[in-house]
Amino acid sequence: MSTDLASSFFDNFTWIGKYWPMILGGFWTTLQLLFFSLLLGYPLAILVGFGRVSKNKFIYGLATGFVSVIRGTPLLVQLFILYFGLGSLFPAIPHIRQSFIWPVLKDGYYYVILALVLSVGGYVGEIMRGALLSVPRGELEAGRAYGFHGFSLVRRIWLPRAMQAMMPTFAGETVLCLKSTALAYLVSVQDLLGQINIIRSREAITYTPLLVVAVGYLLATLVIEAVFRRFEANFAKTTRPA
Amino acid sequence: MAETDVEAFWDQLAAGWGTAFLAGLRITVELSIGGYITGLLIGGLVAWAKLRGPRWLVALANGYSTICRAVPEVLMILILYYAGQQALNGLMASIGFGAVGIDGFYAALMVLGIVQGAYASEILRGAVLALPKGQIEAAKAYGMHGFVLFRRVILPLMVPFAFAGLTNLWMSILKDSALIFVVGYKELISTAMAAAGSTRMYFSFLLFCGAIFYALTQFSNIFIKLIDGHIRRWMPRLG
Amino acid sequence: MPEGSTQAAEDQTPVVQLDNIHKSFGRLEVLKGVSLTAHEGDVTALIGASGSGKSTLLRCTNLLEIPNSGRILIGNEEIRLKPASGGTMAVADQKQLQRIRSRLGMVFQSFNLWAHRTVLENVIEAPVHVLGENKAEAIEHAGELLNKVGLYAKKDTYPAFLSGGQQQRAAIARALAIRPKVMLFDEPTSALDPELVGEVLRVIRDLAAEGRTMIVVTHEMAFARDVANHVMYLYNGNVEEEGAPSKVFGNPNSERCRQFVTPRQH
Amino acid sequence: MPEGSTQAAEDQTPVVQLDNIHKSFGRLEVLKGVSLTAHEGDVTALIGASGSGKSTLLRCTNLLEIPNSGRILIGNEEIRLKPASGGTMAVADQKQLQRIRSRLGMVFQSFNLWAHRTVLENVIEAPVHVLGENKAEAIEHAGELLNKVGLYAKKDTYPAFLSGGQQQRAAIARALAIRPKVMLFDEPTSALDPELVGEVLRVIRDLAAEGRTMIVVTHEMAFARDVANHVMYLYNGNVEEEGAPSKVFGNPNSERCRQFVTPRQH
Amino acid sequence: DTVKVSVAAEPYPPFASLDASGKWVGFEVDLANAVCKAGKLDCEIVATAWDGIIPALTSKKIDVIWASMTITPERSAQIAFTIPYYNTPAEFIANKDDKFDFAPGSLKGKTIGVQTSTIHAQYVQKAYPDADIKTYGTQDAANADLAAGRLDLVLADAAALDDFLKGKDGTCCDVKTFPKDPIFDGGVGGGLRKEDTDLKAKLDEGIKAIYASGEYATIEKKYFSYEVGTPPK
Ligand SMILES: Nc1ncnc2c1ncn2[C@@H]1O[C@H](COP(=O)(O)OP(=O)(O)OP(=O)(O)O)[C@@H](O)[C@H]1O
Ligand SMILES: Nc1ncnc2c1ncn2[C@@H]1O[C@H](COP(=O)(O)OP(=O)(O)OP(=O)(O)O)[C@@H](O)[C@H]1O
Ligand SMILES: [Mg+2]
Ligand SMILES: [Mg+2]
Repeated sequence: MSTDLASSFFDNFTWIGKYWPMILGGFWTTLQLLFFSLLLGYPLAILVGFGRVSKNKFIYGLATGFVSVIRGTPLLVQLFILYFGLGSLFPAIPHIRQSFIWPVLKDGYYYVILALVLSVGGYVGEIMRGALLSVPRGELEAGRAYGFHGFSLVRRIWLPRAMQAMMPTFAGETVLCLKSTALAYLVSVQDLLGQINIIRSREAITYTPLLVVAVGYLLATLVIEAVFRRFEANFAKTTRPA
Repeated sequence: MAETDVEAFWDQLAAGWGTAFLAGLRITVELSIGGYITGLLIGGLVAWAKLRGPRWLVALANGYSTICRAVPEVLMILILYYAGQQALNGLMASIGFGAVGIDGFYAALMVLGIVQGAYASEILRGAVLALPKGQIEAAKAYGMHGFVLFRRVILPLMVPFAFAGLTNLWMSILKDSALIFVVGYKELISTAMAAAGSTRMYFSFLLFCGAIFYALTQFSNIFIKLIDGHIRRWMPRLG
Repeated sequence: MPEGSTQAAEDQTPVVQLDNIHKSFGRLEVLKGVSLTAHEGDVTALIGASGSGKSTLLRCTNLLEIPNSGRILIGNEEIRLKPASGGTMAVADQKQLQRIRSRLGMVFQSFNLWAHRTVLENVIEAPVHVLGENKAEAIEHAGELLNKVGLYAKKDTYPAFLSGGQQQRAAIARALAIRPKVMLFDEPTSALDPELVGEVLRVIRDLAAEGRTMIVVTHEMAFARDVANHVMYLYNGNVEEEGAPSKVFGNPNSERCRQFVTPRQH
Repeated sequence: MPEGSTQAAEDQTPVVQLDNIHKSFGRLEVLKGVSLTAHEGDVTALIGASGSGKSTLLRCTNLLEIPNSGRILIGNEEIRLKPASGGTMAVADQKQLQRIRSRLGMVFQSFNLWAHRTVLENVIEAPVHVLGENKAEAIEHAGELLNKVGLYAKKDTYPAFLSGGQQQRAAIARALAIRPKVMLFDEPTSALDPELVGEVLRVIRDLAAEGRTMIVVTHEMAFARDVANHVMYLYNGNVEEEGAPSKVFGNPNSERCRQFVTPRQH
Repeated sequence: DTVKVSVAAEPYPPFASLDASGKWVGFEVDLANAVCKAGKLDCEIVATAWDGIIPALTSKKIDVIWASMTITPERSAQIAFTIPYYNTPAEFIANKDDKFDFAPGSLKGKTIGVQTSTIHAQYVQKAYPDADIKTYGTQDAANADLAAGRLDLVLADAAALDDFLKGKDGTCCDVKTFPKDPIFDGGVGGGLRKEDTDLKAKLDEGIKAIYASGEYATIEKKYFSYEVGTPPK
């Protein structure tokens, strides 16, 4: 019985020989999506976080509305609205198909990145808010008392201090983003999971292709965690163990 | 034309898709709550293991959260539900009993709980690391320890640090509950996709689905705001 | 101490001038119209019971608390305030405030060192990033200051690893690093042993000699008597007694003040 | 103060006994073999320069810092320690430690009030949740203590909204609330004005009269001289001088100690 | 006992889709019922997510996959298939004004849309490696992108394109003829566990029977205006 299970579980791995270029291509796409989403998403998150603690009513309202929509609706719905909704408005613009931005506007790839950037902005932005509020008031006051204000207060004291507090959640949010890239196949961008799903249904095998996905994601996760561990260790040296 | 679209959409809802959405809503909510609570319990234990456990347990806990965060949920549910079922079938057959079914709902709940637990453990661990050390020392100095120390001092102090991360988790489990589709249950998103596919009214049904989720999270937000205000009552407002 | 200096200085423009400051927290009225004038080189001691509003007054001076009413002048310049909702006020010109603040050194009662920076980094932070000083020079200056407060050996330590007195000394070095025109001290010696108290008071006296103006909240009556040339006794949000130390300590009008400043046998 | 009490008490078993305590942080050796014995009703003052290890010694007493070597006895009971990795030690019996700790009241140098509880809640926390006292009684007792330190009016305030002195008084009330056998004070009067210093010292003296044992880190030489019956001068991780106040202040063997305790003219 | 015949839970009209009351309807559903009746099988129609459909089969949660699964050599290595129960031609559709050269290796730079994991996707990748191939999760998404001008061509099942071309969005486009390839001859069959040879025999019987009785033609007419099945030899 156990051999039976094992054999059906590890259907077989022979398909890898045939498909490895597809798999690597998909993985590369996944990594690209992740990279650009983070590159633009984290800065957006910082802005959103500060917007959420802003005393300016307009900025606060804007940030709050943004966070509430992004966190309040499924990423899938957001992606569809961007791609099929927003995206289908463009072809109506005259001459746009001949213009140089058409390749960008018609490519699902950029819509996935846009959706993920907004998503990271919303979710991490809200964590940012909590971290900003947890910075001891006295240290901010000391900053103000010495003439830090506005951007300099943020850059030198408030932000680095808040970043420390949210350090341990970064890795998790980044991995969440990694897994969210898997929605890309819906708008015809073939990421790792997309390619694997093609293989799975073409070969009628279930588990081993998914194991390959798991290994791919695991490798990426290990790298992500290792990177953030280093940041965290840097942070740990400023505090005493309890 | 837009009018007829809207009318057609309402006709579809009235024709039965409305009921389907209600059923989907119920599954989404039940599964999310169940998975979230399971996740918090697992996350709490694992966070504790990471912070206080012996070295081997720390390694184990780290391995758990790395793997469970990295592996796609769909693989876990396939393994737990189908491969697990297969193993169980074999086992029952070998000891001479008939097949026993694994319930898809609880399998999905477990998978969500296990994945959420991995994220929650990191959030909770981070919150503990950010605690003001002096106040914990004070509690220890007065003889507090173990659960009392945790409940009376550590927990209330760490909640402000963990809160945003934990509400994020709640928001995402509401949507991740779509996972249960693989084992034959239709929650909100898969109901919307089914309705969209069957009626070809993609946009209307997806927007409708988005609206329901939005209502759901706004409803959650009422509670989140209340709790947030309560846990921040002892912090002076930023000047 | 030259007690006459207060007289002599009357003619010059005051460096710090607080005029009829009122401040409430919710329904609790903490300051009920306090005025204070300090000229160049003046050392003003604020004394009074716990909770009498000393820290609040000091914090109003650099607008960490915004008074409900009253005027604040630093140098010759009035900090522009504008009315805000609910009977409060708000800063009208942030630029002006920053410029003024960057020359007011403050030592907090609870130190408030930046936990994410080492002692040295705490000290050079404002000079380099607010005043735009050259980093190498700032480090050199910081080294001198840390030597002065006896903390050079701990310069690469994070605040969480310092003893109470060490934190306080780091906070003092940080305040001195911006070469402030006016120093605001909130109990600068509370965590220090007598030897260090002596050190710090000597620093303060040197600063006074250099013409720096200082406002010091203190519980050290000996300090108030010996170093300050002006003493204010706050009681319940009002100035109950003020004047030269000889008067406040030797011959106060207020019975309450007399009781407060009379040395007690422990 | 009955200086002879130290002598008389020699026959009884000591309440606190620290034996050859060593403590290092990394490569920094902070305590280099310190011993301390206190009998019932003894008030021991720890004095010494900033960074000399006073707080660390106090924190070793209730095992907030675990010494690298040495023995700690409270009452007649030795706190069981076991060797741990890297030449350090670990607590062997957590139960025992909790039991002992719950009768050691500690006032921290930085107060460490629980930020999420009001003043009153801070005070009743340990009695109710560690000692299992009845809540109503605990509240009554807390009320008395808060009256004693003059903080009853602030009983429903959260710590972040208190002045420095108010926080310190709340911390003292919290320590007293567990009716401790031994009180450990880390600079209990640093943030207080002279009037309150007097109050607090009176409280400490009353406690001593009730037979409570106290160890007090202090910078107030007057206090050490008048209230303590035993003074220890720490220098660089060693006990440089100890004995009755009359000896340490009047006729110390160590030149360094003499310099430290000699009142300076500010 | 009852045979669990599973369609894919993702709707694929007109083959299988969910009606508002939650019932599965469509060509394949009608066909399954007819085949079971003819094969004297007591069947129950269930739906399983495509992601889990093969594991569901191997773990015995279902007995037959009846989900427009094309018979291919690769799949036949894993599971057994009934004889084909339908086989629709593949068609390219594109903008009415556009003209194409469909010789193998051509279509360079053209953007072609296909549905993920179909025989069509496989074909374009092999036949037109220089084309820009986009794969979509659903056929509707590919069609929508053709209408929106993001695609030059769509290759799919004629049956699945029919609805689109008749609808208002499909007015832009028409069918382009291209040389037929034997790869499309496999047809669609029911998937089974390899050991269930009895069941396979009964289902094959049933399929043959409804072709013979004319019932197949009746059902076909209900959904299509042309033939989708070739009677078995
Ligand atoms: N957790 C720690 N890690 C590293 N070094 C520490 C730690 N705690 C204290 N120290 C160092 O140990 C020395 C003694 O500290 P301690 O707090 O005992 O001094 P203290 O005598 O109480 O001084 P003060 O009067 O300034 O409070 C100091 O040099 C301090 O920097
Ligand atoms: N942010 C605040 N919100 C509410 N009340 C406050 C706040 N800050 C201070 N208070 C109250 O204002 C009063 C004056 O506080 P302040 O800190 O000025 O006293 P202080 O004279 O410095 O006392 P101490 O000598 O104890 O430091 C106190 O009763 C305090 O509780
Ligand atoms: Mg104060
Ligand atoms: Mg100390």
